[in-house]
Amino acid sequence: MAPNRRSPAGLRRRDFLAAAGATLAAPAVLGPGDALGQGTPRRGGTLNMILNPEPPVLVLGVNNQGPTLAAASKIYEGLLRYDFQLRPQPALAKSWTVSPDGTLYTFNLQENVKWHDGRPFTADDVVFSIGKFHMELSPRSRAIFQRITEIAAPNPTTVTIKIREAFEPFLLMFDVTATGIVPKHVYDGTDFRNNPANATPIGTGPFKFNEWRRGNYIHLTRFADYWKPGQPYLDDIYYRIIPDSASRGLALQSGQVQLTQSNDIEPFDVPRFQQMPNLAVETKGWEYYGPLSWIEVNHRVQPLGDVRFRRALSMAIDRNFILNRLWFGVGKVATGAFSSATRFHDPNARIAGYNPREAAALLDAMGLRPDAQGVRARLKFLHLPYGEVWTRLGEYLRQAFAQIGVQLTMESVDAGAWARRLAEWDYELSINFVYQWGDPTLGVERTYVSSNIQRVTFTNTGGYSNPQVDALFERGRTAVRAEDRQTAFSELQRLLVAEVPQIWLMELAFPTIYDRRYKDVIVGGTGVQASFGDVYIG
Amino acid sequence: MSLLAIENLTVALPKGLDRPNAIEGVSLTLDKGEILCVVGESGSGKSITAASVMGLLPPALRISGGRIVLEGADLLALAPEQWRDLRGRRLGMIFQEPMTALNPIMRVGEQIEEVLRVHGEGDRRARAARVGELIEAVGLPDPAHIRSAYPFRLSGGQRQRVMIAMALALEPAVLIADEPTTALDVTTQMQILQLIRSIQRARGMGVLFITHDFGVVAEIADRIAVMQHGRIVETGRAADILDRPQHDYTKSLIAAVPHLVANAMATEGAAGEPVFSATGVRKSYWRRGSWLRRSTRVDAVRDADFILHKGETLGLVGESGSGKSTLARCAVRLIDPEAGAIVYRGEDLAPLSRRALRPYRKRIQMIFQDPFASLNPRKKVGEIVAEGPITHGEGRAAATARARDLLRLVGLDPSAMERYPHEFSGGQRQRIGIARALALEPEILVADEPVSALDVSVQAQVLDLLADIRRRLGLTMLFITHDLRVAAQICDSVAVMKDGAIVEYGRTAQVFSAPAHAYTRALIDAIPGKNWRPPAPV
Amino acid sequence: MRDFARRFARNVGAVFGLVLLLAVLALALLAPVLFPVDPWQMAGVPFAPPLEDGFLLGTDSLGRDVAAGIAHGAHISLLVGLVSTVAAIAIGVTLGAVAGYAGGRIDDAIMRFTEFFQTIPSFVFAIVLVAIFTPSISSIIAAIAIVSWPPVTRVVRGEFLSLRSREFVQAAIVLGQSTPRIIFGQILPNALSPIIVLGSLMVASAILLESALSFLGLGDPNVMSWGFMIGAGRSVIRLAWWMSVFPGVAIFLTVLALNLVGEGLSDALNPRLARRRG
Amino acid sequence: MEPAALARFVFGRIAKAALVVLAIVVLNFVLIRLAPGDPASVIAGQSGAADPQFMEQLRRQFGLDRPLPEQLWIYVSRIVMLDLGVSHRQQRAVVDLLAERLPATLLLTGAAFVFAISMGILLGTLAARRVGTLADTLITILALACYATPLFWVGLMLVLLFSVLLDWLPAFGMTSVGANLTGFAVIVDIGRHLVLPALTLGLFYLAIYARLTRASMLEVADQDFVKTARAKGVPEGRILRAHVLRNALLPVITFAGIQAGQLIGGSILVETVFAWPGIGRLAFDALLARDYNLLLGVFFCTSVMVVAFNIVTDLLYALIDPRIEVAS
Repeated sequence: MAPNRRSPAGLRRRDFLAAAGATLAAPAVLGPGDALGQGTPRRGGTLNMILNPEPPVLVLGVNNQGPTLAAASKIYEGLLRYDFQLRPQPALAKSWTVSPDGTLYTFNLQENVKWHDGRPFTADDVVFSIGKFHMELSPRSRAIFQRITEIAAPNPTTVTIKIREAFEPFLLMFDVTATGIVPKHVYDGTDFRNNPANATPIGTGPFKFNEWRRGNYIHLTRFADYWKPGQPYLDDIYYRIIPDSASRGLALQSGQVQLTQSNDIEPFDVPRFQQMPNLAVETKGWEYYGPLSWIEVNHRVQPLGDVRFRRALSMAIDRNFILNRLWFGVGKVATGAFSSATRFHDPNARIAGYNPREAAALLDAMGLRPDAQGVRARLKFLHLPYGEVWTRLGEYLRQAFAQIGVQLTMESVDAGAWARRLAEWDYELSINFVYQWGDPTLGVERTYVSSNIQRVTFTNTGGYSNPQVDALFERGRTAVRAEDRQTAFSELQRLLVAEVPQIWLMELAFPTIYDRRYKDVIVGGTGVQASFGDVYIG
Repeated sequence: MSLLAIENLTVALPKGLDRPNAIEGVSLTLDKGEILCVVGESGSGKSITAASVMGLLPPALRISGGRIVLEGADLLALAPEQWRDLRGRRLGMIFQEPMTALNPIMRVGEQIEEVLRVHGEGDRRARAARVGELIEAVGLPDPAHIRSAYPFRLSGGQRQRVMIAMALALEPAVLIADEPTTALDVTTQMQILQLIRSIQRARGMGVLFITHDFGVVAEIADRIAVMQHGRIVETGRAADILDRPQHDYTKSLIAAVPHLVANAMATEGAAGEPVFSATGVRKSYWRRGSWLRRSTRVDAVRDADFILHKGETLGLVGESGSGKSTLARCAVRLIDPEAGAIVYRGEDLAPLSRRALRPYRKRIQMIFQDPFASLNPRKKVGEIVAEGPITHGEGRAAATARARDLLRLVGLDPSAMERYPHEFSGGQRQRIGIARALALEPEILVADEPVSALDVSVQAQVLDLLADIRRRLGLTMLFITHDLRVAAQICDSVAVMKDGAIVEYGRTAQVFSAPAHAYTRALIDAIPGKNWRPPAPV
Repeated sequence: MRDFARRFARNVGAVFGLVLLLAVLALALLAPVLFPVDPWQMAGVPFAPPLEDGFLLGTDSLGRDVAAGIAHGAHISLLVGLVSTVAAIAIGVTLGAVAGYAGGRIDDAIMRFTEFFQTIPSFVFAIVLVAIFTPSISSIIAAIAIVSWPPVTRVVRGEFLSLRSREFVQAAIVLGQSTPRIIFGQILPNALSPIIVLGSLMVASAILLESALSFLGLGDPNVMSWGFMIGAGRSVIRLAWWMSVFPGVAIFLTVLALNLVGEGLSDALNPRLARRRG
Repeated sequence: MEPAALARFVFGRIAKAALVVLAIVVLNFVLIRLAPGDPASVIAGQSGAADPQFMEQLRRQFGLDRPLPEQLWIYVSRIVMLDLGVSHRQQRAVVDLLAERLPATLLLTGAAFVFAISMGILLGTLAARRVGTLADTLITILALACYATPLFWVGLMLVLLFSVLLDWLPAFGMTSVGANLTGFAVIVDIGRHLVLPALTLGLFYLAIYARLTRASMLEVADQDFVKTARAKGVPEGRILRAHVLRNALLPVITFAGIQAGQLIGGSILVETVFAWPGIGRLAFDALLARDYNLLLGVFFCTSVMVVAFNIVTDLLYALIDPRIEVAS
């Protein structure tokens, strides 16, 4: 399933903040000092950050785009959060156990947790959120949670979940961004999408919703009855809506906002901010998402179905140029189908490097000779309409491919048309980038297995089909033990770098830039999409 | 001492024009209680003289010599502000074009009151009372209504009365009237002339009256100054100049004035067979209403009948809006009549389509009023004249050769063929228009006010030309004019139109000597200077 | 004609504009010679300031030559401006001529139609059209033409309405000329001056419109245009001012030139007005 | 104009305007439906995951599964009740969204318009009075320059100068967030944010109005009734005010009325550059998100604004120019 990709929101560019997540994991049990903090947390202060584009609504599940998550992760909480190695940490769940056969999960919940409206939080809320709310609203949750055979609340602080068969990555589904817990008393029995309460979200998180001036800002205030003693430290969080990237850079520079994330700041501006002594530029905090970008190849279009051609294209690309000139060194060159942050990534499986001469030789070998204009093949390239840097990337690729005699004609579309054309397989080449959700079964498999060739975005829209690949993903998915999964996935990665089913480009990293006076901002694998309960001004 | 003395006045023209000065060495005196008429053709400098006295010369013109003495003070030595104060107070002026001389968006009362206000006369109440008096004094009906009306509500004659009221508001010593009746119908003209005369008598003003019309001069002048090419060629008492002109130019001007003696040829012309007739012609317009207000129907022509006999000239006379032009245009089917028959040699043309009409176009041709608008400025004269025959299928060479002959016939040099209309004077253009009409060798000529835009001497030449051609080619003519003098001179019969209907129709001599209809009588009575018999040319 | 040239030449601004316009035209035509390398080619170091590394106007964020982009962009800007104007004038003249000559109900219907198009905010409308047809040179030209024709229709209709009742047209009717011949032979040549003047100004606005569309990301991704360059440069304006300043100056000068020429034409074709302008 | 005539006039204009607006709504509905992409696929894309069931749900929810004419009919009949539907993407009533954004746009365009028309008339008058002098030349050049410069570029240059280099004025947004200002300070704050966007949007129109005023003044100054006023001894200052200017402004007003729609179009660019939270920006975002209801709502709203503005202009014109009643 797919989860994610960017957020296409229909908007352009930086939307993807999407998933970002949880920085300091929820206010959970860890004290701030546990993670990175070096000083003593102090109460008070305001954090201004940017939200772009403006989210439609702040209720998780009703909308799961990046901007929604960035703000809602302060209002709601999940059962768990993840550290940089994607190991589960306590949040609303104080502790948990998994039965030896891997099919029964038991969560023990925190006590004395209150909703923002003063009602007590109980295990019933969790059962409702997982069993009904997210099952209905979220395709991503639905795909995983349909493995649940029984979910129950034996007492107000315990939840038990039984699944059909062992599923090792199951515990990666309980972060606030994946399965935020919502109040049963507000939603049960209503039309979730159109519930009037969606305008004033109620969660258990450290900050509660106060005011939303559309097109202007969203204001969250400290929740005084938060269950974790002393937290949160900040009094207010303001999310400023600033659609123009230059304006966002100015806002950060002038100190009007103290934190930017995701695509708020254009890559070319990052070096400038790196040089400002009062700002910290952090690229950690995306491990859970592991966004990987690639050239989306439609295998139905010749000669793209030919592995030699795909390899040639791949070798025509100077990924270091892309990294350094387009992303200004922020991020990493992709090595294969798995992001290096994703579990079971195998550093030994690597795609071939930049070598245009060999690329041309491959094409010669295929019999694709340059014509009078020096062109061997003509292909259409659908721009990814999410921002300038992607446009620049398209322009670079056109020049890079021109070197080996492959001529690209650019097609510029809006986000809606892009999504539709991908879903309808109506493209030749495009750019895509997809979140991996920390686990190949959750975030990688969907792009390559033949059972997921669907007319829906973010499935295997390219139409790549290889029984060997299908089998290896199957093995990785069903193995109970992590070591067994590693074996299957290592073999798989070696196979994929030879096949080049998609032409991987970059492991994206989105810099979180913030004022150094703010401490404990990024404390886990979900980055800024965390509760911020332990952020303080030092 | 004279009230106003112009001494040796010279006004320089901008460099590069055909003569250095607009007026040169002009000397005039105006005494209290007299009307001095300055007569001349267009370009003679009479209006420049008037504007000089008012200090209202166009910016490009400059007084380069002489003096203007008003009541002992040299105007040219005054500061602009002092001269301004004299305007309106000691010097009043009225203009030719009453339709544009009033501010369209200011109430009439305010415009009159403004004269008083800017010269600091009285308080508001006193001024309001004075405005009422003035409106009454110039013979406008319903003063309360008029003062709050906007100019567009008033007829031309009424507007000219408003102008007079304004000019008289402060009882100036000198009134300058620049062609004040030229744009008016004859009956209105007579009323305005009488008004000026009576006010002038009552208040003992000196009036400087600019006109080109010897009829008007005969009607109103005490003394006369004749101007030609920027100089005064003759001055003297009215009776002396009118009856015993000394200067050749004055003589030629007076000789060109049509005599009010019915056409000598009138009796013979009637003999021919009827070739063209109109019966029961009707045409109306819808005046568009505003929102929710009904449109109103205006009858332009009502049941008009006339018959043209071979070789006859029929005059259609009447004031503006009487429908004479509409009737003429119906006759040539420029306008489609609603009812009635237009019969040419037994064929009713009224129901014919434009295509079916084409053969008859050659037989019936038209001459237009405005020599500037009636020739296509983008075509050479040769083309314009040859166009008709070419349209009707004649070869280009033959048509061009004929055009050359025709130009010679109307008194133009054949070199005119290669020139554009704007290179010709008004009279020459009218000759071109005549040549164009003759090129098709028509039997019937409809002439719509062919001489009313021309200076009197040119007018005489064109009328002579028409008479000559008519005689030589045996043309039958429908001649539309508002000028009874012209009608008397050229027409065998006249039809008098009023409000769309022909109210009187008969032999010219009879209509003029014994008008049957009251309206005809009023028209004849209104002919300016009708009691003056210009001396026969020696 | 000689008169016209003399009057035009007397207008300093117009001559300046004409020279400028010819320079832009020359730049557009000579672009392949002056800058034989593809303007998309990443020829140098990114963000090289003007005059550095042999780049007259610097390079952009990918190391592409700004000067080359401007030279090649001149071609597109002029092309879009001219073609869309010609198309708009074709629509406008046709509708305006029919409305003005026919009068009555046809006139009413056409003018209602025109007013309707004038009521729609034209820039918003252009955006919708380009987005719907997906951005490409032809959809941009079509969109600009579609939002630009109403003023032409109004002007042409006005001219036809007044010329139709002029006596020389009536004379042509009386001579028996056919309607098409009267429209094209008699009236249209006399209505050309305002159309020419309007056309020169429309080219200017079309160039501005194209740049605005590109600025919003609705340009044709396959061609280098000035609007695209500013759009690409705006977010780095503090880092590389030359990227947006120079294309902006190019647009400014071209539009200015067209306006000056337009005014010069207007003055030269309407001497009466010219005098008034002092 | 008497009250009855005035009422008739206004009523007639409104009736006509309603038809125009309706036609615009239909046109836009049809046009936008021609566009590729539907909201369901966009939302599916945004949420990062989708399956056919999810898409189907969305389409049904938005009524996209019905025949097009039926969708149009439902939409139009709702609009008559001023129900503009629900924004797919924002999941809120379009009317509410518009109502939130409209004041910002009205403030921006209103400020720009007032600035443009007052300064434009002032400069145009000045130039016309001093025709041929240095002042005239300077104003003419300035107007021409403003006229020839792309709006968004001016915006960028102003930001560069006043925000980045001089740091005098805020570069974006409408208010300083988190400043907790009250009372008069709020107005000052908004005012400071308003300066640059209003200036940017206004300069172009200032140029137009200045040129128009100048030309119109020169034309009117040549007319007979001005000569009449001189002949009456009216001082030049009063001639200018009472006679020339009043008449010269008529075409300026007409043109300003026609231009209202362009102003709103221009505000899309300006709102983008300055992050001004108005409907121009809303429209652009809605378009890219294929948020049909919202986009149609914005169109409806802008059309109503333009038409309303035209009515006001006509009315104003009718009040100033007494001839209008007859002409109509």
